[in-house]
This record gives sequence, C-alpha cells and structure tokens, in this order.
Amino acid sequence: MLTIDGMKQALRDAQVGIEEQKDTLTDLDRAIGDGDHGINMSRGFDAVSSILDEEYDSLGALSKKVGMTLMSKVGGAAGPLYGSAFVKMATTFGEAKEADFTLLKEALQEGSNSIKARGKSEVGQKTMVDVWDPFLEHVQQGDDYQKQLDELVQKTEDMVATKGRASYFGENSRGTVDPGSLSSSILLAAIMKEVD
Amino acid sequence: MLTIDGMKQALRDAQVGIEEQKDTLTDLDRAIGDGDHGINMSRGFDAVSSILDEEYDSLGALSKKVGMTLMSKVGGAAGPLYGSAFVKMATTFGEAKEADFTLLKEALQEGSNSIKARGKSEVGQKTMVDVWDPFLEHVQQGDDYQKQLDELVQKTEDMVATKGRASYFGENSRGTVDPGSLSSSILLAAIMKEVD
Amino acid sequence: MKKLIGEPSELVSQMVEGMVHAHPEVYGRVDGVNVICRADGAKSGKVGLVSGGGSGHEPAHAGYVGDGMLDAAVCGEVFTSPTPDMVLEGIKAADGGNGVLLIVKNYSGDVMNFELAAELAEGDGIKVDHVVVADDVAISNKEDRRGVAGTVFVHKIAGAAAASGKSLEEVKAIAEKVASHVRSMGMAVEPCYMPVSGKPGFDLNEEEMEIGIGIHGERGVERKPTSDVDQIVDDLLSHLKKEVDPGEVAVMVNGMGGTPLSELYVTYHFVAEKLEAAGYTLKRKYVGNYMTSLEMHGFSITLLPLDEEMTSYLDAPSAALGFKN
Amino acid sequence: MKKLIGEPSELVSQMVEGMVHAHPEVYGRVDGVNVICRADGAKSGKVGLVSGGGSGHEPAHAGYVGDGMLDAAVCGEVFTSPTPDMVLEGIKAADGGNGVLLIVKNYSGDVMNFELAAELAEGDGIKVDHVVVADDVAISNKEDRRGVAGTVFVHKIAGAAAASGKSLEEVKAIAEKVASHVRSMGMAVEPCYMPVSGKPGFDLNEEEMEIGIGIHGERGVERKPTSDVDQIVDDLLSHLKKEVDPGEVAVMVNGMGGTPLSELYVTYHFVAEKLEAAGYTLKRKYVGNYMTSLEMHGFSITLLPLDEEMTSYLDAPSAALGFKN
Ligand SMILES: Nc1ncnc2c1ncn2[C@@H]1O[C@H](COP(=O)(O)OP(=O)(O)O)[C@@H](O)[C@H]1O
Ligand SMILES: Nc1ncnc2c1ncn2[C@@H]1O[C@H](COP(=O)(O)OP(=O)(O)O)[C@@H](O)[C@H]1O
Ligand SMILES: [Mg+2]
Ligand SMILES: [Mg+2]
Ligand SMILES: [Mg+2]
Ligand SMILES: [Mg+2]
Repeated sequence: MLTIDGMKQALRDAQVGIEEQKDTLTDLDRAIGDGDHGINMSRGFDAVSSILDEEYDSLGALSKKVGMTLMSKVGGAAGPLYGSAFVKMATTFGEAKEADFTLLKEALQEGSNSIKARGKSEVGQKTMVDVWDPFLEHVQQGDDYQKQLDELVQKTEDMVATKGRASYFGENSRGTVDPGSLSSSILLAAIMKEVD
Repeated sequence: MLTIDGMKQALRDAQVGIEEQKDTLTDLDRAIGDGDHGINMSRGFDAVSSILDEEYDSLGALSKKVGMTLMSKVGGAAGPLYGSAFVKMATTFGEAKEADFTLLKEALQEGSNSIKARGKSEVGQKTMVDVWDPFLEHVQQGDDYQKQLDELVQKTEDMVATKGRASYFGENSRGTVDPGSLSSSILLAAIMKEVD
Repeated sequence: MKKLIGEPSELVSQMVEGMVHAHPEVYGRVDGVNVICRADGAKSGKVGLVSGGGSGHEPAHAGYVGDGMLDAAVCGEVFTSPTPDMVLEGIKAADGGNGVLLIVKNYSGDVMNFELAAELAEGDGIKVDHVVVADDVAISNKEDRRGVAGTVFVHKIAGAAAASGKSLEEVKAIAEKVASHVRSMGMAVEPCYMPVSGKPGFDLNEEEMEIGIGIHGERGVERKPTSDVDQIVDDLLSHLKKEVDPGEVAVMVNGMGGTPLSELYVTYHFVAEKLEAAGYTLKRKYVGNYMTSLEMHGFSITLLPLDEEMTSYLDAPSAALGFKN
Repeated sequence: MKKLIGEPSELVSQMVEGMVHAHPEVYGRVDGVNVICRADGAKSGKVGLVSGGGSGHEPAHAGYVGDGMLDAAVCGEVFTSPTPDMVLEGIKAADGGNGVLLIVKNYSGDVMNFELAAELAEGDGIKVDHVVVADDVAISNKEDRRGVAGTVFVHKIAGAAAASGKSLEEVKAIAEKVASHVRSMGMAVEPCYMPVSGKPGFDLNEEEMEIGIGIHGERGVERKPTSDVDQIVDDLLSHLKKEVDPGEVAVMVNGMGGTPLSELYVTYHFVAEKLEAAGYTLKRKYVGNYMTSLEMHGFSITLLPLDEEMTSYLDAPSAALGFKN
C-alpha cells in the first residue's frame, strides 16, 4: 500500500537521488542537450521537498500540488512533462488516501500517457518515455523494480534521438544515456519502493 | 664615410634585424605595453625597404623619405618618434651625398633631440631615449658600437618606466627591457656599421 | 570558467532588476517574477506580443520589449524555458483586450510551457495564439529545427504590425509569413560556460570549431578544423542558399555574445561580397549581438526574403533597446 | 587563439568596408584610407569632430560617427594609434569651415600622431584644436592616465554642442569640462588576443583576475583572486568614489567585448545599489559595449558628475549607431 506518507517519503528519496546524480544528469545533458537537466531537476525537487511538510487530504491533493510545483519550478522540457504526469496521476488517485499496486500502476500509466501526449512522443525516441512506458507495461508487484528501471535507462544509450534537444545531434546522439530517462528511473524507483 | 648607398644598406640591415627580433620586440611590449611594437616596426621597415630602390640626390632626401614613411606606416608611439627623428636628421644632412662620422653623429643627435621633444621625454624614463641619448653622448669613431648599444638596452631592464605605456605598470615595469630601446639599438647599430 | 556574477541562482533576477533600474523609461517588471513588460503597460486595443525563453540570449528577449516590438519578455533560468505560470504573467502584462500573440522558439520545452500558459490564459478569458519559429537550417528535419536569430525579425515585423493596429489574426499571419521564410545558421570557435555548473557547452581544442551550433551551448552538427572566416562564411551560406533564392533579402550577422564587433563586421564584409556575387540584393543589413549564447565566440547568418510589407514593418519605428529604429 | 577574420593585415580595412557597406545611410569612407566619415559629408558651418585611435575598441570610434556626435573616426591598426596622414584625412573629411576639434585618448602615440596631424592641417589652413581624455583612475599620476570609456561621454556631449551650432572654442570648453570630470576604472577575467601575433595581452590562471586594466590588452595594475562581481564592484567603486563626490551622475557599465550582456546587467545591478546607498543619484545610465578591447571578458565603470548643460547634451538626438538617441 502506498500511503500519503509513503508518497512523501518517495518524493524525499527522489530528491536525495536527484541531488546525488545531479552532476551526472547535467553531464549527460551536456553531451546531447544543453547541460541543465540536473540543475532543473534539483531546483524542482528542492521546491517539492518544501511542500511536503504540509498536510494533504488525499493522494490526489498531494500529487496535484507536486505536479503544479514541478511545472512552475523545473522549466525546460522536463518541467511540463513531469508536472503534467503528476497532475494526471492526481485525477486517477482522486480522494484516495492510499493506493494498492493496481491503483498506483494505473495512476502512473495515466502519467506516462500524459507525458506522451504533452511531448508528442512515443517509445523509441530516446526520451523519458522509454522508461515510463515499457516499465509500466511490464512491471508486476514484487519485481526487482530497480533492476528493470536500470535496464531501461541503459537501453536508451544505443538509441538515436528523434525528440527533444538530443535529436539535433542525429546519429551522434547514440552512445549517451538520455538524461530524462535517468531522472525518471530515480523517481519511479523511489515511488515503487513505497508500495510494497 | 656614410654614403647614400651605405644608408640604404643600413636600412636594409635594420629591416632584417627588426624582422629577426620581431617576436622579441612584441613579447617585451606584451610584458610592459600593448604587444604591438614588433608588428609596428616590421610594418614600418617593410615600407621603408620598398622605397630604397628609388634614387635619391642626397642623404637629406633619403632620410626625409624614410622619416615620412615611418611616420605614416608605424603608428603608435614609435611611428612619430622614429619618423620625426629621420625628418630632423634630413635637415642636418641637407644636400650632402655622404657624411663623415662627425656629420652623422650630429644628425643623429638632432634626431635624438627630436625624439625627446616630440615625446616630452628625457633620459631615465625607460624609453628609446635611454639608448639614443647616452649612446650619442659618448660614442667615438671606431668604438665597439654594438657592445655599447647592447649595454644601454640592458640598462633599461632595471629602470622603472615613467613615460609611454610601460609607465602604467609602475614598479612592475622593472625587470623587462624596454622594447623601443631594443629596436633603437638595432637601427643605430645598422647605421653605425656603415660609417666606418 | 569565470563569470561576472553574484550568486548563480540569483543571476536572472539580478539581471532583470538591473535592466529595469537602468531603463525605467522603457521597462517595467511584473512584481516578483522575471517578466519584463513595457514601462507604460499594455496598450489598450493593441494586440499584445509576448516572447521569451531561457535567459542567456541577451539582448533577446527583454531587449526587444518596447513601443513597436514586444509588450513582454519572459526570462527563464539560463537556457531553460520559463514555466507556464511565468509565461501567464507575461500574457497578462501584455493583454490590451484584443488578444495576445506568443512568439515561441521551436524547442520542446518552450513550446510545451508556452502552450500550457496559453491554456491557462484562455481559462482566464484572454484570447491567445502563438507562432513557432524554427529557422535553423543546421537541422535537416524541418519540424525539429531550432528557433534562433531569425526570431528577432519575427519580433520586429509582428511588433510593427501590432503597433499599426492589426488584429490578432492579421498579426499572426504576418508573423507566420516571416517565420516560414526566415533561415539562419551559426558556428562557434569557443563554447559558452553554464553559470551554475561552470562547465562549457562543449570541449574544443585549439584547432577546432563547431558548425551548426544552437544557442544553448549545444555542440554543432559538425566539427571542423578552424579556418579563415572567408571559408566559414562559404560553408554557412552554402546551406542557406539552398533554401533562400536570390532576390531582395534582409541579412543579419549576429554575434554569439563573445565575438568582437570588429570580427562581426569583417564577417559581414565577406557575407555581403559573396551574396551579392550570387545575385542577392541586400536590402536591409543588421550586424551585432541580437540573439546570443552567453560568452560564446561565434556568429550566425540569417536571411529573410523581403517583400514590400515586411520591409516597411522592418523599417517602422521601434523603441526597443536592442532594435532602435 | 581563435579569430573570426581573414588575412590579419587586412582586418581593419575589411572591417571598415563592412561597416560602410552595412550602413551606407550613416557612413561614408574616405577613399583608400581607414577613415569613416558621415554619409552626408561635413556639415557646412558646423564645428567638425574627429576621434579615433587604434582599432579593436568597437563600437569606438566609428560607432559614434553620425548626426549629433562625431564627423569622422580614424581607425588605426589594432591597438595602434593611427598615423598623422590618416588623421589628416579625417580632419579634412570633418571640416565644415568652422574648425575641427580632435578628441584624443591620452596615450603617447595617439597624442603625438593627432598633434602632428593638427600641425599638418593648420598648414592646409584648417583651424584645429584638440582635447585629451584621461579618465582612467587606475593610474595614480593624473598626467599619465589613459583615456578609456569616459571618452564616449566626451564624444556625445561635445557632439551635441557642435550640432547645436557652438563655436570651436565653446565646443572645446564643454569637451574639456567633461574630460576633466569623467572618471573610469576597469577589470578583466580573461585577456584579449592580438590578431596578428595571436598572443593574449596577459596570461591569467583560472583563479585570477586583473584590476585596473587598459583597453589595449594591457595587464591591470593589480592581480587578484577572482571573486563575486559584488566585491569587484566594491573594489572599483572605492577608487572612483575618491574622485567623484555624491550627487547627480551619469553612470556607464561598459563591456570589454567578450562579456555577456547578462553579466553587464548583473554588474549594473550591484553598481546601482551601492552608488545609491552612498548618496549618488543615477540620473543617466548606460549599460553595454561602448569601448571594448577585442574579446576581453571584463567591464569598466564610468562616472560623470552631471549639471544641466551636460545632461541636456547627453539627451540630445544622435544618429550614431553606437549611441542612438
Ligand atoms: N518531447 C518530449 N517527450 C518526452 N520527453 C522529452 C521530450 N523532450 C525532452 N524530453 C525529455 O526531457 C529531457 C531534457 O530535460 P531538460 O534538460 O530539463 O529540458 P531541456 O531539454 O529543455 O533543457 C530529455 O532527456 C528527455 O528525456
Ligand atoms: N613619450 C615617449 N618618449 C620616448 N619614447 C617613447 C615614448 N612613448 C613610448 N616610447 C617608446 O615607444 C616604444 C613603444 O612603441 P610602440 O609599441 O610601437 O607604440 P605604443 O606604445 O603606442 O604601442 C616604447 O618601448 C618606448 O621606447
Ligand atoms: Mg536540458
Ligand atoms: Mg606597443
Ligand atoms: Mg534547457
Ligand atoms: Mg600600440
């Protein structure tokens, strides 16, 4: 069961994870983007962590607040994508105070769809979608989430980007992991850890 | 005796000497000036060498032409200084087709005075004056001109500049030879070589 | 990396404060956000024009705020698209009751954030439309092309159209006409450095340059040995000439921020010579820093085929500090 | 060293050609020399204004040629004073029959070459006078002070006085008033590179900066560890405040050529805050590249105490591309 406190814990863990990997995220983005992904995510999750001390009535209310915060703090491409994912998840969670694996997966799937819709993107374009979409398609309760996520992140390395800034590099975008896929795996791993 | 052809030869030798020392002159000026003295002198003596194929009636006519050429090609501080030195020398040479040691020394002394007048400068300020003035005060026919000039150039190293760009560095101008004193020694040595 | 800044996270707000303090006759600031608007506020009845994006491109975009050009510029973090709530503030500040046009450079982030803001503004009852600029021919796939220096021509021409009293539809139409015809391409010999991370956008050795760079410190599409600017101009023009036919054009030689003006004029000298030899008539010429990438040392060339309408809008008065006319 | 140029020895003439080709409505060129004059020629009856010096300071000095400012700019080789014959051409191009004032920055070379030119011009029957600008407080001995960014205020104010029909004596008097009151000081975190030799003006490691630099790539009078611009501004202002009393001033934050505009505005933000706290009223503010040193990364601060007369001349119209008013 994912409780409100569990979700808060997941977001705190995500913040720590982002902070630890800030330079890696930035370096990956420097290689095939504009070198700000770590900075953007760190600014966003910093802001998220500061809204976690407030009380929330439901997973929906918390998710909505997180989505609005990310939307207004991250900027760049990642901001509206992560932001709208959480806003969409909020709709699925609704008034629920806790979510079982099935509800959580459904909410995340809605989030993933919202990323694809907002980003006009699909699987195979070397973006965060390459983590969200296949992960949620295959994941079962009790799986080794971290391992699955790591593999999906790793798979982006060999892809050629056709969305986002990395697409400017064409063939040269091959050989570097997509930064957004790494930040996505940090976030998803932190959330999945709390549902078991 | 310094003939017209001797003077031409001296100027050609000076051009070669400047070219050889171009980088040194520039580096010295880079250290305590603006790093263009070698470039300026090389541009100027390039232009001088191209007027040497013409015929001249007198040492005066040749010197005047050299002075005007330097004035209009060197630029910076060195241009008007060397330029007016030669223009002034031309007055002393007048219609003469050749000059003995005494006449040459007198002409150069007039040139030196013109540098001091134009530059509002005197001995001891770490400029080309510290070569021209003491050299002409002490030199005797048959001396080791090169040695005397080298010593005078070397003496500027320990001076503190109070004229020209090097003066901006105050005490820090100590420890570097004045670039204009080096170019002056090249020129004066080339001329003196031809009088014997 | 050496930066003349204070606390890096305060860079954009201190810059915005500096701009407004220095030019109170031109600029106002929307309270508490990094949005610069016109000192005299939105002009009632006029279509409002809003642009913006990440900071680090100065004078873009705040330098184009002023009578005859933009009504508001939204200043995101360095090289990071501003967020929808910020853009919304810009829209509100520019709204004179007759609709607002957003001029957006073609980056996923910018497009998404500006679109989200437009949705929010529509919810607030403001009529909003947008035009996307994608002028960078370094990217072969047209849909993916970046918006670069050509955006400034869209600002100027759409700005003059709006100032002349055109409707939102009309201003959008002329903006799209410019956007669909303008073409640019850039290069760099030295990268820029990100203020927060202190890292260069790319690493180049002494003998290399990047052709087809973006304006966010991104590497170019091709790395080559450095050469005379003469040859570099040939290289960039060979791409541009494929898409802009000989005829009357406006040309811009734009500095990337760290390029001396002397080099830009030498560059322009070659650009003009070569274009004229190829049958182009340089009807309007712009040389300077218009859309930069921090201290990047490089330049871009922009060509806009001109007709009467665009020319007269280009020539119309402008009080914007970055494009005084 | 990477330069966006062609043949280094052609740099100045290609730059001048580029300028004139790009802006034929503002600029003319004296045939065969690197002298830029007004497109419409000398104005009959008006006192002519000529400035110049080495190139590499763009927009200085050609950027200040135009109605309301200079009549001619003499463009020497990079960082090398122009020669008397060139300056003479500038004087002739500026002569409207009522005398010509030369605005000279205080360097041995400039002063000598301009003085020689003045002698030649007097020989040709043109009345010539000159004013020497020495605004750089980094040099303690007043006679030796360099002319730096403050020169632009002399151009503007003397230019407006000349445009208003003042006599040579009157224009000289106001130019000297400005020159005697204006004060500047600069710094750099990165040097510039000489186009011909390819060498930097000075070598700095990653943790160092130069305080009290000139505008010719010269080292500063002091080398210090780099710090926040906040502290750098304190440092420069401490020197300037000793010589300019609190009161109404014009302030200029001038970029050295390779400084992003964002950094100049952040710098200005601190300058304004500190000056106002110290009792200065910033009546006029200028932020941008006015007197540069190729691609040097740094800035200078200039203060000019204002009275009514100087203020109104500062505000007078100007068509000069580097100071559009
Ligand atoms: N259209 C898109 N759809 C899905 N994901 C995208 C899209 N564009 C970018 N991304 C993701 O966003 C990441 C970059 O985020 P960030 O660096 O913060 O923004 P920006 O690219 O604007 O600098 C990429 O690594 C990629 O995973
Ligand atoms: N006022 C002066 N009097 C005499 N010599 C001077 C004076 N000013 C400069 N010099 C000489 O000129 C040299 C510098 O010449 P150069 O580098 O060509 O000109 P600039 O200093 O204008 O760049 C100095 O090394 C010095 O010897
Ligand atoms: Mg990025
Ligand atoms: Mg020198
Ligand atoms: Mg970004
Ligand atoms: Mg010099």
